[in-house]
Amino acid sequence: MSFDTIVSILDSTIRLGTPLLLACLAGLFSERSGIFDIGLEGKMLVAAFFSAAVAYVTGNAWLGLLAGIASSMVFAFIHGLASITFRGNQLISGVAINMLASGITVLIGQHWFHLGGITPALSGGARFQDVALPFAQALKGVPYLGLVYDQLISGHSVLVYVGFLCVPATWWVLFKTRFGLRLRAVGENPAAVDTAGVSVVALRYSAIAIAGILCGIAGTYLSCSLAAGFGREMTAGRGYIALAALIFAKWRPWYALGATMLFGLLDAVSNRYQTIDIGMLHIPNQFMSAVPFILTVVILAGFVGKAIPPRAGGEPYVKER
Amino acid sequence: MDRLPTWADAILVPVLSIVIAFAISAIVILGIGENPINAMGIMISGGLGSTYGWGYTLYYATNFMFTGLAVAVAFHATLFNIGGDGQAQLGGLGVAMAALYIPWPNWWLALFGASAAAALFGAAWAAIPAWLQAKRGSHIVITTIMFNFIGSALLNYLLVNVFRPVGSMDPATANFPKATTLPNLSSILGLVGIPFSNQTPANVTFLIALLACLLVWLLIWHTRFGFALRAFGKSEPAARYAGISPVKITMYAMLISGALAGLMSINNVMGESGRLVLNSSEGAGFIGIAVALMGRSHPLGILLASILFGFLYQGGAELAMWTTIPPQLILVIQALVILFTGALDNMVRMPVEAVFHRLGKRRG
Amino acid sequence: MSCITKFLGAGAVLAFTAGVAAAEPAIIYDLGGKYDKSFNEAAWHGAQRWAKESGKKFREVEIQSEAQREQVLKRLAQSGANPIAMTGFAFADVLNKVAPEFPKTKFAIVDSVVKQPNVQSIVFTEEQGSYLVGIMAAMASKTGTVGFIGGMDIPLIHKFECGYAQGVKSVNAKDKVIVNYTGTTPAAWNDPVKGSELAKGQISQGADVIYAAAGGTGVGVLQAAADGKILSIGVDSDQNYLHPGQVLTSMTKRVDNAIYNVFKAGANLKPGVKVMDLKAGGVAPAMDKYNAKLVTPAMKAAVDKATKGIEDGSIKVHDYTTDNKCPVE
Amino acid sequence: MATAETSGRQATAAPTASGSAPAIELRGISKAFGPVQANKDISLAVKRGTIHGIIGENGAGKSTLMSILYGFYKADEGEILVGGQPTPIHDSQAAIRAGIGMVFQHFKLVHNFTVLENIVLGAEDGALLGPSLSKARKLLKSLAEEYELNVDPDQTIENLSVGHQQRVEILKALYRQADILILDEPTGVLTPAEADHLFRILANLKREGKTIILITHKLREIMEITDTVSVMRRGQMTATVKTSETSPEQLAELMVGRKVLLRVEKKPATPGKTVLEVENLKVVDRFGVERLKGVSLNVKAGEIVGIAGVAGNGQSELLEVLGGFTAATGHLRMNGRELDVSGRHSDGQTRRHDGISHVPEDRQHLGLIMDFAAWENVAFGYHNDPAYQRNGFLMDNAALVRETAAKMQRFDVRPPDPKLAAKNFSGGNQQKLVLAREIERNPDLLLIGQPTRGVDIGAIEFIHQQIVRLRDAGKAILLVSVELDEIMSLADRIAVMFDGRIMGERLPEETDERELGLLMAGMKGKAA
Repeated sequence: MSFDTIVSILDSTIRLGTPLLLACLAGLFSERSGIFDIGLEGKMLVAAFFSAAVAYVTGNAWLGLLAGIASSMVFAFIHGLASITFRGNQLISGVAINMLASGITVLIGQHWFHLGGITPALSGGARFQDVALPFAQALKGVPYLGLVYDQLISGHSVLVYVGFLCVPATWWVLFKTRFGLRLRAVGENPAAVDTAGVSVVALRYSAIAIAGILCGIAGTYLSCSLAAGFGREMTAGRGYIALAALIFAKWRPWYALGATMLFGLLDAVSNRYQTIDIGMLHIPNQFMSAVPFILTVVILAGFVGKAIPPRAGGEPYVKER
Repeated sequence: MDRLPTWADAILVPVLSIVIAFAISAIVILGIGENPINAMGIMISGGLGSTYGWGYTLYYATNFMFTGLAVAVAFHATLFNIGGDGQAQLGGLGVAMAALYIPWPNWWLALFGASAAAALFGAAWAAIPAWLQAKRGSHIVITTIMFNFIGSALLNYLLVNVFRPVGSMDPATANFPKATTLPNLSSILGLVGIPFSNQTPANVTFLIALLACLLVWLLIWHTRFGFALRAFGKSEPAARYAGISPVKITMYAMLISGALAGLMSINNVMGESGRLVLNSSEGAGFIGIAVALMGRSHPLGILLASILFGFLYQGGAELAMWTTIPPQLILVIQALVILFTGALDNMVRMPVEAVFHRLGKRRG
Repeated sequence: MSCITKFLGAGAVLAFTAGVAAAEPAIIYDLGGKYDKSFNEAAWHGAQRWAKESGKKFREVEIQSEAQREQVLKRLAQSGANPIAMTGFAFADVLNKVAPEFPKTKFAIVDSVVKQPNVQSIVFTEEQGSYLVGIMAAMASKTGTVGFIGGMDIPLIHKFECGYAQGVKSVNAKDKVIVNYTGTTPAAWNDPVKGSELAKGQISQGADVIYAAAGGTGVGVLQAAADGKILSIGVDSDQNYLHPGQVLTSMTKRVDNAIYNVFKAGANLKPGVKVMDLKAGGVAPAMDKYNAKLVTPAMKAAVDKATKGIEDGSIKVHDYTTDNKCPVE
Repeated sequence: MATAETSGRQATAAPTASGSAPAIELRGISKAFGPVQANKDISLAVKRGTIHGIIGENGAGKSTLMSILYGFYKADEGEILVGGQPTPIHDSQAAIRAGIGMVFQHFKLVHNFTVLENIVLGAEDGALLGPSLSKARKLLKSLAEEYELNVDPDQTIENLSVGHQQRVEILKALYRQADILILDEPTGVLTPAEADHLFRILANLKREGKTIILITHKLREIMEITDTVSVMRRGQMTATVKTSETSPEQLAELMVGRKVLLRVEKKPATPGKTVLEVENLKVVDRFGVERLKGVSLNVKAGEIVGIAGVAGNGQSELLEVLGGFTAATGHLRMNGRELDVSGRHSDGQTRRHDGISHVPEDRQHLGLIMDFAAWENVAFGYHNDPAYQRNGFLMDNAALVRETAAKMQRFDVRPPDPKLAAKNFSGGNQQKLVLAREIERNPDLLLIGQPTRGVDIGAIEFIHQQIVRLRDAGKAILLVSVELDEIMSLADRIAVMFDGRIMGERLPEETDERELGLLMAGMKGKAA
């Protein structure tokens, strides 16, 4: 395998890992606040649709992004209503949200564009163009490093850089700010937060709002950057992979980066090679696509580094009597 | 606190939830520029207006009864089996292997053998998440989700590389031998003189599903195991106090759940397509969640909810065929039903409780 | 109560109208969907053209899953639609089962041969069209490396690949053809993201012309090629307009003509196998205003020459599906 | 803080003067949860710089009252005055602003946060965490010196002992500059040494002018540390008196509403052969803490052995091992036959089969399934009994309902409806349901934990009679109770547990509460 190939696979890894990363961080905020979120997939999907639709109509990718975020937040709010306000089952709510998203996007898409649920192709300003970082051209000639800088680091959509910046930002918010302290606390023991005079409901709503924003960016990235328009079910299980990555990352931001990039790499490699031959071993493509899920089950089984979720996760908070 | 009377809890609240879900669906239909009353008309005439429509409605309902019962059995043990879809697909693998590799002399022996294989494979696919939950405390919701994906990747591999007949481009198994063809509902009803369309895939499995409803009802409310299952579901510490093994209950509940989900494939794989195709379950495992929620995890409720969803599916397919409304409308209705009967239950329940409280006060 | 009767009434009226409209022709699109900009969309265009010319209506259904094929097919047949066309080899199996149940209905299937007395099977000589676009690719390529991205990994698509490779090698035997397939299931027809990733991978390996024979997935390939400032080749429909000046040509497979003819023939549709080859105008490289600047006279001449050769039999393009082998790899 | 100190001990000053107004005053507080009246027209004034006790039985409404004071619940009626000013307390934030701090019975700490993080949580100075943490670290140091409140600020909560966790809770309140500190049953989970330390802390706080409200049901603590005491019964405040002017007997009477039956009517025991023998029983919990450190004990037929001790000293674990749902090491013999104490043959089913019935301490979580009907609860644990089966595999539900109706009659469970869910019965009737199930099985050995916790007086007598009746029928009974009175009056032999060990055995007629108290505190009594 040549150096070029490695760089190109890693380049693909970054592109494919970014939506996972954004969705994973979204899940991280939500679950750190004690709200299980299996609706990442659905939120990404509505965002992918509405961002593409608005970007197509306005010709402006940034307006698309706003629409994507707004629609994802509406779904996040439904989840909040069910799981925070009405103390319903968070998992059931997530399942419903995923179904609702896959149905409503096609329904509205067909109504608006009459293209069977997809949006017209986006071009020009309706898509996020790749950003060339400074000196990318100039450094191109430098052996190895130039290639890495030009191909791997430079030349991605602005949303990719946003995604990567979200990692330190998340870490900082979570561990260095008042909001982060309270957020982590409410996911572990909401009663502690409540008795300390901080509103559990407000904290959890803000957490799922952040999750909505991040899923919105993730969905927008899918339809307005990675692809050029919305396609039915275009998230294709990425929300679930992000969920798997979240467990794999043990609900920590830097680990989330690692996990999502690992899963992105798996995706990139399985795209490139239908089968991988390692000596006598033939690894079929289907196995590669199942690896994130298998790894997550192994982690969950606790044989390798047990993942302990936030203690209050999944339980609606009811005041003790 | 005030409690609702049983009838209100079992009937009024779910019916209200469904009414709300349907009202919102009607608004959605209006929103996409169609007439909900027309749409409803097409659905009713297409789903219930002929024995043909009923045939498909019952065919779908059969699938949902199995997956609904699967979810319900696990629910009674407070286990949320979200992996019904994967278990159903693996069940399909069992059916396919039984039908293809064993030379059955007649359909009912084949049915017997294939049912056993379907249940076994479905249960096996539930066994690992169950064991991980029971022994290692891994969250069963997450593991069953993961197993859905792993299962579909596995089937994808097997259908493409192992079971695809030489020369075929379809990722599907060969057609099952003639001897395994199940009698359809029309020939069964014909025996008792009821004319029924023979163009539908509704088949003898529907009767098995009815039997499954009865057996699950007996199991849950009339056997020792069912008693232990419910006790464990209501309070794990109390169950342990009573000497009920959480590991055993978790395992058995999930095995039964997986077996029921797997049994669904008798209907679609053996009864309908006569071969195993990709994604044979078509999301029926997820509809099982809606069905179980709506039916309050009671077999009778599940039967009714399954027929409702069967009707929605058949009506929706007709709708897609005769109008420009995409069949995804059904997904939306399904999602709303799950949302209102499941996650937003309290939103409906609290006002109802308030009304009953006030009525109770006035009377008292 | 009155509400229910109203519902029932509305339903009854609709059911009635559905019955009246029975003799309409119908088309079922495969999983890629009607608007895949490629294979299914071509079929749709043919149906549209017939509708416009005849002033009549036709019925169309997009299936959503594998398991739906049979119900949709039966339901259309039962409702009296005639003839019923379907796009894609994947219908072969169910059609084999359903066709005998409706002996009075005529069926047409594209891309597969179903031997039933009431079925017309329409197949194309994709290897010939692909050979021609292969010539163009080789002539347009500066790097000597061209790409091929197939949809589902099945013999049918290998037929495209093999014809293309033969065309490329006929220009320059040393040229390299990079080949990727999107997947092994029908999902491979509709995964633009994956198509785009594969294209980017091929670009990084030096490909500067990429031929996408991948249905809806091809949209992503063409997009990635345009983003990467290289040339692409579309398939089935004329896709030159998608990225003007950046799509070298499209290997049009005249599914539209096929469907048009089926609809036009109506209930008199002739059963049997219909081969749409180069001579019959079944396949051809698209030349229009969008790629006029890209097609050099030399290229045009080469294509014309090869076309003649194939038509008169002096050039034999190997059909992969005959022996599942390709002579040039 | 300054005003609190200057006015701290002017207990007799005119109440209208703002400087000497009660630290906190409640006027006509009422609160109902649905049909349950938890608090009814409660008025109370607590002077600055005093320790005020609130005593009452379980369910008397003490915790609800304090939750209202802390803004956890909103009172239906009534008002709260802090320092003489009417202060609406809508939420905990308002309570904190008014200078009220609360230490809950179940600590409200984030288990995987450090002490420091727990302390600043909700009381941060700004959006950034850094400054708050360093400020808290400094303050913590001075508080530790001032009040004997030493805790390592960087230790994670889950690594701290219960006593230390409680100190963190107190520090949390002090960090929020609380002048009024409410402690809800603070000693329930403490070892005697820890409880003593806590009382020293409280005395220090009082000396600094803080006002303390201590909720407890332990008379000894009230007598030991409070200045004044209020008694609550069934949601109402029945009396407020100076501690120095009352006696435990009077308080007990006020608590239960009539003279307490100190002695249960019973004949002397006639112990027979040994039924239960326990030898060197050890239990290590899942955190690796040794809960039972080698317990040996025996119970004979026809006698009641009472286990006395402060909650959390291993009594629960002992019952759990004997009842078959906690694994242990050591030996357990029933009627001379060795039983497994771990593995698959040590579960509740096997124990019942071996003649051991068990009325668990926590009947709402263990003894009953609240959503199950009475008849299901009566079958619960015995559902595998062949007598309840029909046709081989079905349960005979109808027979069970009939049997339950009869049992409910015999045990005077009201309402006598076998189909009513357990949650709809009162505490006493729930307990009778459990007793009906366990006693009517006619076991060789009855394990019974906290038999009268949360049970009304009428039911207490009935329950005690049933226990004695079973003893007189020649059965062995092992009774665990944190109520020393109950042990003294019921048991024929008393074993005292402390820190996972049996400190000693006494005969009730040869000992007194003082000696038992010493044993419970881990000190050897006079006869040891």
